[in-house]
Amino acid sequence: MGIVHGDEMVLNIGPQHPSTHGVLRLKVHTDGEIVSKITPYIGYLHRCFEKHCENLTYEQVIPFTDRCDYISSMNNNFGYVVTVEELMDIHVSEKVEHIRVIMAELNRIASHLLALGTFGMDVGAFTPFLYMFRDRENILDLFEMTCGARLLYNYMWIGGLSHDLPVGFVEKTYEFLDYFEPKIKENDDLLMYNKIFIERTADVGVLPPEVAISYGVTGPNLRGSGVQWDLRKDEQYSIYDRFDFEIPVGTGQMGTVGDCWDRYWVRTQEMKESIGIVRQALKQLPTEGDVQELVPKKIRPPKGSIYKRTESPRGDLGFYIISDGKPTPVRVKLRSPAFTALSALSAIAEGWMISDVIAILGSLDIVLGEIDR
Amino acid sequence: MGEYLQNIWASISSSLVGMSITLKHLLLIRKGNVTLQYPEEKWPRPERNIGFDHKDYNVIRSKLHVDMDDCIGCYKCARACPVDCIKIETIKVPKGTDIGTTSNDTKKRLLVTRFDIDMTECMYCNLCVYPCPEECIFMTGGPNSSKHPIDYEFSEYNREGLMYPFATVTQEEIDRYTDSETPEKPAEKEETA
Amino acid sequence: MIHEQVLKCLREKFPGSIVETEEMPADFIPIYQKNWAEIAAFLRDDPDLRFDSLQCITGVDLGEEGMDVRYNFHSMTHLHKIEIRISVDSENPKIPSIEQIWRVGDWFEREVYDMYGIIFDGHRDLRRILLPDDWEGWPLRKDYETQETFHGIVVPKVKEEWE
Amino acid sequence: MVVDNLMQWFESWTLWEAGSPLLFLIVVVIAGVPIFLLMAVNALVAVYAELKISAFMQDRVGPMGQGPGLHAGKWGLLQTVADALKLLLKEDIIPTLADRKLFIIAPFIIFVTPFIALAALPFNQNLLIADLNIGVFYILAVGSISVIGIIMAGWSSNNKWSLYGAMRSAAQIVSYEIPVALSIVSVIMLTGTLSMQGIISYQDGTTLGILPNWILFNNPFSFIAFFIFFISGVAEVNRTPFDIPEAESELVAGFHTEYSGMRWAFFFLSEYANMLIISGVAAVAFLGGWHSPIPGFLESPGWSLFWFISKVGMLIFIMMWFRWTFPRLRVDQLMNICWKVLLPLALLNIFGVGLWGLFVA
Repeated sequence: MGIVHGDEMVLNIGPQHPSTHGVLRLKVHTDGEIVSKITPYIGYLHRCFEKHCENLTYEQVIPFTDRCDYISSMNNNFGYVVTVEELMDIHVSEKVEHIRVIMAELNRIASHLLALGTFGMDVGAFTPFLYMFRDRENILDLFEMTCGARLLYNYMWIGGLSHDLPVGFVEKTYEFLDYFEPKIKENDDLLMYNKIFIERTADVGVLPPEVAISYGVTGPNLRGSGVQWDLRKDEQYSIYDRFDFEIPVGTGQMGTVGDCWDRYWVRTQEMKESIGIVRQALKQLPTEGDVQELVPKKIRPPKGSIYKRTESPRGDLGFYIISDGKPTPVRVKLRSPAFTALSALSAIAEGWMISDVIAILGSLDIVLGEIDR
Repeated sequence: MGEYLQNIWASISSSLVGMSITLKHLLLIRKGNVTLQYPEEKWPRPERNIGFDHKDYNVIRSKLHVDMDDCIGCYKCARACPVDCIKIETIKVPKGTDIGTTSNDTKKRLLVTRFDIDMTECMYCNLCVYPCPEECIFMTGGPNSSKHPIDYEFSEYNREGLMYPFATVTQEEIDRYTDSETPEKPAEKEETA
Repeated sequence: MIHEQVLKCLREKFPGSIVETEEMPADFIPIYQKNWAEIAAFLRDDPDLRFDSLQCITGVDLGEEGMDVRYNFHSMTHLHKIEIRISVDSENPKIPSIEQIWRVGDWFEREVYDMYGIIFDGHRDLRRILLPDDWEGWPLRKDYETQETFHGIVVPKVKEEWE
Repeated sequence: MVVDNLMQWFESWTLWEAGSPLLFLIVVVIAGVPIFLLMAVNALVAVYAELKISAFMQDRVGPMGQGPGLHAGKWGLLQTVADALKLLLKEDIIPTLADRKLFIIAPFIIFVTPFIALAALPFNQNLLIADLNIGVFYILAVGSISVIGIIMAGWSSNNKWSLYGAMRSAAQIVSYEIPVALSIVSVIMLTGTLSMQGIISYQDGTTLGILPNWILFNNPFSFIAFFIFFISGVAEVNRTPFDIPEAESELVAGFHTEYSGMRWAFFFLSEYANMLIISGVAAVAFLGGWHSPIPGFLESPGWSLFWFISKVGMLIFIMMWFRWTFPRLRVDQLMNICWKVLLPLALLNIFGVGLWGLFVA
């Protein structure tokens, strides 16, 4: 391929394009179908999150973190409150910890469902996308039942939670998990093991582990490249050390380690692990206790700074917070996993066809709300 | 050659597996259907019962509502709002004047002449609800949900419709207190619910 | 402890690179910017340190104390981490680029440049990343003034009062 | 047949002398009307079916109306009518920098292709516009014209996505012509005729005692030939998993990105008409055309029409089933399948059919 070189054509994929997962613009140089150079342009969704934070109190920042990675708001809340709590040296109660883990893992499933569905749609399969959205709705129902919102929850507070679990939540969650487990297999049969899908994704967009680390790619994308790195295990936070779960890593079952198929596969396996974590947490969940008893009256972290990472569905979600003892932070920096993943796009997608670029972009699972902040 | 045939076989078998799944859904649509015919049917409001204090406390965040009878004009909700969508103005009433008590038996000291909420700016974070000492601002479905219908569609034909004025004070009352106490304060626009 | 180890290594290999104070901070290492690129390469390649992952670059404007660029490193092999702070002059903010040592530095440095106007020497493609190319000013600096108009659109300074 | 009958009927009125070119023209125009109606009705029905089938496969219900006057009638039956009305009333947009002439002509060329191809498709013993002695050959030849329209549409839109779609489509349709033709060749070798009615009448009676004497069941090679034909046919009409010219997630909408309103509707109509033709040819060549699946049972012209339409409908349903199940192939994989799998198989098949005819039959 690519023996005959004609003039290159410059193609703008986005900002309005069905497969850019938001408003992303890719300036693509193409030689026929082959893409020779990709330049991503971001910032169409820039909402001055960091500037906002400098003018808000610590608890007012939480609803803004929701809007960064709007697919997994719970995990963003989680990352932020864990960071501020460490800065303030607050230790929350057992019940709060358990509920947080349940919510974060449920949201991880919801986020992965969306990622897999849209990836499927990028390679042309529409039906799995709707199956996954159907299941995601059930998780959103659980969230709505808990905190009244379906997408942007503002559920976790510094030192507690905004609402206690409603009566019947545990049963409904078990019901959902029982319903959902067979659906993963169905979706896998329908899409992941389909020969056309394997052809489209195996060996495509290989992200070698050293490149991935150099580009700061984390989360399922890094694990797809065969690196066993998960903050839930490696840099333990909250109460993740109490749960028994595996970290799936890509093995190159259908092609090379680190191809699009591996990234897809890692996400499906992670959903299964998350189900296991939710089950364990539900079993251990303490019933007594007020979820707001430890919420401080005034949130004024001591002078200092902290960088803390948590595992969001897209990878290491880092918060760098500088406090000067006032109720508003001096600086909140959000280190977004999708930002680094997108920066690796041009390294792995050059030399592939246009259709592959779309597939690779889908496999990286980017959320523009978080990239642009 | 073996791989070639294997590939063909894999294509055929995996295609048949996929097709059987979609066919199963096609045939079992009566059982599997998840569509809601929206305007006719509505999504059931999730039941919420947190057990202790509020038996029917529903947390659905659909629209902010203020019970003006209970508002003491403490500005706590306005301060908690990250996007400043609550606008409050108050007038101090002379000492000893009785302008009523709230349902928590707190004496009101300020006359709330303006209490506007701009729902176009609201980000439904619920942060204004918690600091309220009188529990009088809440997302509909809050503590007094029995009094207010819970609805998802607060749709309006123009933007002004989404700015909800809650203040119930009449011009007469404003005049009565502004004349005696703070004459320099400009008269507020009248808001009648 | 990795913190002491890094301090020791840096004092040996790059004498005078660390900002020596009476009480050395316990959770980060302040260094001078002059041979930062070499130090960075050393941090990545030294077999005992091997900070192969650059976690985050944070620009900070501390007002009168000047500006900081803070690097959070992590080692995937040894599972240890370190924070390095480099002060830059607010008037003439310049710092050596580490974009070619950790590729992720490319976008991180562009972001810091975008928000603080800190120029990364040796960066091959230092453009604004989140804001439009023709945006004026560096928004996250404390002395930032919003521009009056942008392409003929008036930039509202205070939120419009709605009556 | 219809044309011949009409000619005789007009001639019997002795208004024109026999063989008058003017009379021929009039008759052809009259015969064209039902084709147009057929195409329109086909699109209306097929689009509705596709909406419903896709919805049911995805656990949805598709277009639904509740009560009179609301949302396209009961069960959404009027959905496609409403769509058609909308398309008719929609503003017709031509991009400023488009090549106006080509841009306007392209949809018509694409529309004409299935239109003239349908003339040779027999619906029952009598319902056939013209029984050409080279019927199959004619349909295949005419079917290739659509590629010209697609390239015109893609090029004249002055849009890079459209151009990509057009280029992909050209490569695809030209390549897939070959397996389609080769698999039909094996049928022609058996029947010895190119006429559609001739092929159908060959399939009369029974085979192996119980099965209808369809070419599908004639021998193992023609059985495989059917699948080669059908898969290549799906690729010819640009349906998923071979819909790379439109590939909505990559090329936005491929060659018809810039079209709107009625011009776009022509693309739409012809896509569904093409499905009808490919299914029709498959039914004629392999599934016994208008013959009943139980030989000798319910073979009156009315029932024949029913059998033919149900066979075609079945095949169209399978195409839709494909579409809502599979991901899309990449352009080079598409070519691989054509040149490395379907083409060798089709050639082997011809060889096999020949051997079968020599030694077994």
